[in-house]
Amino acid sequence: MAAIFPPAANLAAKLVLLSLAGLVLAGIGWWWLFPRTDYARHVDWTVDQPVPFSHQHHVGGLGIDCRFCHTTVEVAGNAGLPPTYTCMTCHSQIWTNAALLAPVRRSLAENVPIRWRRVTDLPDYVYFNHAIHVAKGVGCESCHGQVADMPLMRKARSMTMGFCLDCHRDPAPRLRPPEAIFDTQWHRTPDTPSPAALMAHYRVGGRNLTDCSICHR
Amino acid sequence: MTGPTRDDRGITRPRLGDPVALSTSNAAMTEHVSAVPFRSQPFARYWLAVAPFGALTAVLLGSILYLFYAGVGIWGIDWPVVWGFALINYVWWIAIASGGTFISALFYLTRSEWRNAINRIAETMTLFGAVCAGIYPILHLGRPWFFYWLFPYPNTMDLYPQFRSPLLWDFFAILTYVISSVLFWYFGLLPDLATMRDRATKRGWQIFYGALALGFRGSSTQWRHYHVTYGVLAAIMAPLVCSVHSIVGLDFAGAATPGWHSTQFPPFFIFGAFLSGFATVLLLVIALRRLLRLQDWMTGRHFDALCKLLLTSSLFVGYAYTMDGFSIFYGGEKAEIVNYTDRLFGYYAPIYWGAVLFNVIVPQLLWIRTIRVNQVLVTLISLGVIVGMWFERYTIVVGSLHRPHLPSAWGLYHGSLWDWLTLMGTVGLFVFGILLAIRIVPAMSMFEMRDTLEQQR
Amino acid sequence: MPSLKQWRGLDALARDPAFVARAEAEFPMLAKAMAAPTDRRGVLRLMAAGLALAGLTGCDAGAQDGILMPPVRPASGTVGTSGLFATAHMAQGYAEGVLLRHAAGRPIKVEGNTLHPASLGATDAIAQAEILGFYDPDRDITLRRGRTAQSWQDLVTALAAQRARAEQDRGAGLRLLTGRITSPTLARQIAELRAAYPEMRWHQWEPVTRDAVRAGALLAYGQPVQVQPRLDVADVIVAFDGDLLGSAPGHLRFARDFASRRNPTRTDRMSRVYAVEPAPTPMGLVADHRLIAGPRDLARFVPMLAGAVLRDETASDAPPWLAAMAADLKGARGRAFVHAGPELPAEAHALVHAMNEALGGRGATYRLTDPAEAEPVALADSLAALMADMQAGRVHTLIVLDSNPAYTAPGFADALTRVAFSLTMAMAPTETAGLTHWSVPQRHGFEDWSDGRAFDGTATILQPQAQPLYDAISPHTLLSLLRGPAPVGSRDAVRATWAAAWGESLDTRWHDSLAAGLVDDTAVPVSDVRLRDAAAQAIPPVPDGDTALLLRPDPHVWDGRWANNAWLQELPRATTKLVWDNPLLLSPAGARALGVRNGERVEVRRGDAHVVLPAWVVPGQAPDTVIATLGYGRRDVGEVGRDVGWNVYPLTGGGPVSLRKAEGHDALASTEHHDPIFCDAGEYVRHTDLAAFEADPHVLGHEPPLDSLYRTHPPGPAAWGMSVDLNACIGCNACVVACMAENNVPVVGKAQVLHQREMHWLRIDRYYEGAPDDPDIFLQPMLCQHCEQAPCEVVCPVEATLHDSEGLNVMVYNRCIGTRFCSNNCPYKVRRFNYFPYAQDEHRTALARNPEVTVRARGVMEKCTFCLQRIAAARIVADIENRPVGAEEVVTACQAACPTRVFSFGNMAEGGAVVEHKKSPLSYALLAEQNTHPRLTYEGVVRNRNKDVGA
Amino acid sequence: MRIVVGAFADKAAMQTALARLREAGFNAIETYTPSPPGEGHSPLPLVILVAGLVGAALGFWWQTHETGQAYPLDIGGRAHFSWPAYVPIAFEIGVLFAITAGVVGFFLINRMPQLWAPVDEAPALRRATSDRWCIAIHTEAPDQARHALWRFAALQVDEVPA
Repeated sequence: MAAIFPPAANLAAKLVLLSLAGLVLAGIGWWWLFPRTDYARHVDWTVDQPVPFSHQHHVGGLGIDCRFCHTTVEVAGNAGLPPTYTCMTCHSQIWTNAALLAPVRRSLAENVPIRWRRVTDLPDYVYFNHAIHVAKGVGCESCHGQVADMPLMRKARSMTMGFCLDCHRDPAPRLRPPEAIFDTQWHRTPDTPSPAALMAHYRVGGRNLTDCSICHR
Repeated sequence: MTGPTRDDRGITRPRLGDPVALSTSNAAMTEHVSAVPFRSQPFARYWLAVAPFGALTAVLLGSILYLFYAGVGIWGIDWPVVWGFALINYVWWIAIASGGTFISALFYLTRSEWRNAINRIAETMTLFGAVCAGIYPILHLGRPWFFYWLFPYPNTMDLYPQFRSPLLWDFFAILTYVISSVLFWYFGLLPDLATMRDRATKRGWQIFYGALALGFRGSSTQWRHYHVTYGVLAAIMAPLVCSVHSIVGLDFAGAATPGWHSTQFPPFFIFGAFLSGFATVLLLVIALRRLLRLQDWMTGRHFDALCKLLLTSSLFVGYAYTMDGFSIFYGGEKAEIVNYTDRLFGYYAPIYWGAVLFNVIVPQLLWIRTIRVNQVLVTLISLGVIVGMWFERYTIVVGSLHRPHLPSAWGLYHGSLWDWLTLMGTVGLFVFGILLAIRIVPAMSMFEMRDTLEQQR
Repeated sequence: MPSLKQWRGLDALARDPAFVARAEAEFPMLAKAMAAPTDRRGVLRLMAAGLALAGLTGCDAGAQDGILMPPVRPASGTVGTSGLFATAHMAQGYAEGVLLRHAAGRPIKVEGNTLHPASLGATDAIAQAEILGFYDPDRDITLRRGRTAQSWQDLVTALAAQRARAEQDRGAGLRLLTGRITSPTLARQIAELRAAYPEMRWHQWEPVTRDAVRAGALLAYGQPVQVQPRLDVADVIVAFDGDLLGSAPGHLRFARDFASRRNPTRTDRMSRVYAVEPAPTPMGLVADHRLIAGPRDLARFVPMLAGAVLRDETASDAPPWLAAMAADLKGARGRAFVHAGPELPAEAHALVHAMNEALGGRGATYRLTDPAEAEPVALADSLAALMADMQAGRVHTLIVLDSNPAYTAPGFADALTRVAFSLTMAMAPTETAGLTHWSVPQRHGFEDWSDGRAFDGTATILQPQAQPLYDAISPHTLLSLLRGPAPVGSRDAVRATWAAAWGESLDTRWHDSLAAGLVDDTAVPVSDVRLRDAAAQAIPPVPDGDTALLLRPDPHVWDGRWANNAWLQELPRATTKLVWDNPLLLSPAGARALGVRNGERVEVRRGDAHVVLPAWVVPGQAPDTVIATLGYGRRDVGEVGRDVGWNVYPLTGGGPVSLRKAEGHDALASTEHHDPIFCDAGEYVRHTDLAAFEADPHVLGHEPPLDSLYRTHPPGPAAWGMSVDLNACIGCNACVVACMAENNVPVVGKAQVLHQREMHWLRIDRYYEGAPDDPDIFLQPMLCQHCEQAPCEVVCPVEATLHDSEGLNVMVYNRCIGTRFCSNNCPYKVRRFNYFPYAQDEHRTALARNPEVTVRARGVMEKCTFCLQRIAAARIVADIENRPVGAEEVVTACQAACPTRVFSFGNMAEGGAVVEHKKSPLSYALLAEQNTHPRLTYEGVVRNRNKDVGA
Repeated sequence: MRIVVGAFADKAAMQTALARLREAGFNAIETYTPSPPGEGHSPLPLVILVAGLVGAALGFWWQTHETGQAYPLDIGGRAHFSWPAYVPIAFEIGVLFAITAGVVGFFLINRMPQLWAPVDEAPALRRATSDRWCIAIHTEAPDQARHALWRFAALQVDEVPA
């Protein structure tokens, strides 16, 4: 009547226990890390639109200012998108028969809006306001990335709550001079006013920006 | 010392003055106890007993799925009584579970000799009681799929739970309590698993018990560490269960609601845990003693000891009720007095007086020695206590909530069909779990029993 | 599936595929708006039956239906910001000026128009709920003849035939039935029709006729005349069953003037109000002396008082208080005002006119003007004449415009069978539209051009706020089709009317009156008619029979016109707190006599009509009076109003009334979930007498401020606080509906209210004090107190509710997991829970929501946030302009809607009205001993008692 | 190297045999008994204590960090550092660490899981967990050990390779 288990059982038992412990730790690790990966946040995912509009060409190449199309960025909560009428100001003159622009022409003809798809999106319960950010020295590039060299719009930032909180806790280093707000190529140079000077200029800091009532209601 | 008196069907009736163990041979005890799991039917008509409770467990599963699908609205809770059966059952189950830990940990420290026969049943009861209690904090959430926000894991929102909330203390208390109970139960089981491994004949059982025993073979070094560690673990489990049940009490005492706002809730809940724990252990001991023929080792001595403890804890609870009334009138706050008088004479008064009757008055019968060993009466008293404790939790939760400060917000509450189905479901889960456990795990701690038998000789 | 039978089963129907298919056929617009989101989510929920799947639905990003911009930029303003556009809300034919706030190009909220004389910036509950009526999916009714749908061309040809017939017999067979008309354009079009067809008759009918008021004026002055009281001037006011603060035309303005004299700290001389009435009315709730008198007693008391005031007679069987009241009136000569409600007989009105003239009030406490209606006529006689013609077969063509006589007038239905061509124009399904040959959908007031005059005659031009939601036409177009072949658009009709009045300055004045929301100097002139001496000798008839049955319109559903409005159906009535039903209201003594408890059925029999409906006990109602509420029991209405309550219109008309206890019981939903409690209300609504107040101003607010263990003061740049003046609250519920409209608060339906799960963020608590038969009644608006040491925040395990640095108790809906401990720990019980996905199951399209406020999901707690969306908008504007938020810059929805300025809210860091009101000696914090340091404080009630009067 | 295993009927017999074996000079002796042979000391209580204290300290620090530095929020006007509220959770985490350390420590110190040991091959050991009290002697001269055990009334003696 030999022993119940073979000698190899020792190693097997240790392996099983270690793998169990490893599995649990891996699970916790995945649950903690995966949501903050770029993959999970769809960062750098290009969203296909009804019309492949190229910012690189229009902003980088032609130098059109953001506010030409996104008209309400300085006065309203949403930045707004251009009505088809704005596109057709030029495209009624040039590329008038391009197959690529057929949806634009059809939209104006049939008075049916173009269904653009959102790229940098926040959940519905977050009430982001463009006007106050632009007024307080936050540039478009801070959240939308280098739009000037994006052939097709892609999501540049993770847009997690942590991303917003990092800036709301310490806005100074992320501010930029008023003239550089809409310049996506801007970066800080030695003669750029110091963060403290910018904070004073924009008079930021009178309010606790990490209150929940700032973004949620 | 009178020998074991068996009546015609070989069932030993508990007698006053019984020794801790009637038959004192090690081998017979080990043979009898370890044989139970190997039999396909631990007792006659075993599967017939398991079937109804299995069905109730299925009912529980069904009502949980429907709850997640339709929302908490299917229960009877409304406004202002936003807590109902979920909290009543949660406190009721955790009290039953805590009672088990008192017996297996507290009375190990006091070296009570009658403890070794019933501590395995008590710990198994703790396990399944904690499971039944543990599901309720998640079920009663409005959005149960976000329960993990209670855990302080570093998330993308940079948000952590709010540590001043009694509910969060509750989350950690239950988490710790379930893990500790499982570890303490498993740790106490190691030597018996080794025995089962060695006595198993079929290869399947050998591998199963062998794997679980993790190579315990009773060597002196193993025993040396085991004995010390078990003692220290028991020494930690006793204050742990007191803290867990105090925190459950703080769930209510931490609020400013009239009726909850009193500092005596933590000890009051621990008295409640004593009472419902001993009552449930008594019920299980009476049942399993008869079904698994363990009369030789669960004798009148155990009945006597447990009934005395039941009596003392019911006196504790009685004291707590009077202190409840006294502190409210002594405090003199108008809303509290209105709430309390309504509890005594209002809509839910019968439930309050039912609680007082079953928890305090009926157990006084146990002063009479002969009743303490009369199995039928002890069963009835224990059942009464269990139902009485449920009534008490009903008055604490619903009785206080339906009379808030402002009369404009007064309202009533009635349990809905789904409340009762979930409650019956958890009772089914509890008994179904215990019936399965005695099928796998020896119902009595053999190695501790050997010490007791040795002292008995 | 849970028994969500809130809308008579709509919810279960909405998910049932057969219903969606049928909806497509019958209501194309509704199916599209309702089916898409519910269907997808409905399928997801069915699929997500398991625990795991329930988790997944929680985190899907939700179908993104993309960003849509109008192809051509809209002319007015940017799409992003919200603008205010003026129009008017038509109630009983009179206009109340309102401004509509727009978001993303569509109207979402009704606000008062400060310039309009009938509004002064306030609105009532019905005006606030009108936005839900505008988006009501049941308005999508098709133009049909009998059961078959028709095209507009069919209507034009059918009307052409009727026009030809009318031209031959000079309109002998043509009858036009409308509601009360004040619209100058409709008046002009009807006058042109009468000119063209002299034999045509124009009848007007409103179930709440107010004929007694007109008859009283005829008796007193020989011609119909309108009384416009100035309650801010009157020192002593006597109201016999008065509805000045309730539903009389112009009640908002009267309430504002009335309240200005009720708070002793804000007026140098507090007014004294006597209310003599059979049942609690808004005037009675705030009166200093509320004296109970049934209709028989009123008919005796008015001549007694007249005798005492006019001829110093003292009647033998006068009640104890009458002499003191007469003395008080005579003592305040030139500053006294007596008012008689519309239900009193004409002779009583004549006597009241005589008293007012004798007391020298004319020109001081009230003005007499010509009536504002286009053609003031006795409505009951007008309808009787029409029905007589119909029975006699003299009517060939009947046009019913914006009236529902088949439901409100017994006997009209069978009279209708004798009419060859009958047509009804209505905004939503009505009983009359069901019976007439033609049913023509009418455009809603917010999507069409029209005009109307307020109670004092001031005209308002109604401009459309949005493109018409459903396929419908305007009443002006219909009348133009009767006049000529070419349909005239509503805008052209209205411009034609005002072009005649303004001549060449049409465009400028048109634009100015649209912007201001009123046409200046169009008020009716003061009339200089003299009182006839017959008025003083009038003897009001004393009704016989021991029990008097009063048929009163419901304060919110009115005569049944708004039965399909969910907000109004679920609005707790001021005293009974009933929702969704109209039981028979009995006095405690009456109920004891019948041996009836709340909800037990009673059979009311008058003549051959009998109705069986449950009873409800109302403390403070006259013992011999029984009140049945009109406006319920409608069959042919939208999905919301069908089969709600019991139709008591058959009981109209004379004849003795008999009551009998019937067997059976009905479950009646009330937001007061227990029998009325007669406790010492003083602890919650602190009240005292003017004499005690003058002796010691701090008699009410006498607690010293509690010191605190913790750092108490939130350090933010603003400090939001509110003060509620309990002297001014008349229980009109406008604030409750305004809060529901502004914050997307869902309606839960009768079944869930019976289950005690209503969702109102703001409730008006009503406390009784004294004996059940004649209690003192106190009202207290109860909303989140925004405590600085909030008990709810300490117990939330996930920080879903916490304090921001500006003193607001913030509720973060997306963080809440629904443990509900916060509701347990709130001593004020102001938190509400979404037991079911109420917002999603509501009978309402997503268009009708306020986009600035999160729509809460199932399992989330919600509460008043002091209109955080308005605070955030003001904060952003102020931050951009680098200045602190002004003291009065933010106005909460309840504060804006309240006619009597009960709520004053603001940034206390910058001073403003809130700081003054909080310093008032009457100011106190509710349940202060809970040490919660609430940011909302109340001003206690002061009653100006007359020591000679007993009660 | 051989292992000689002797099984005795009860505890007393085993203990007398042990004493005499030690007198006879055998030292590498291990006993296998169905219940704890006697008291003994072990470092595990110290491990448990340390683990408990570390757990409690970690719990307390973690809560202080999260409410104080990570995301300071104004909860009901209470102070950011509300230490009385941290005590229950700190205690719970301490207990959790202690009990886990105790059980895991026991397995580590006994180098379990050791499902097989050379001594398992002896058939006598199969009853060591039920009613036999066994003594195992590691010796180079197995027959001397075998004779000694027989002499001290062992019921059954087996020999297995080490």
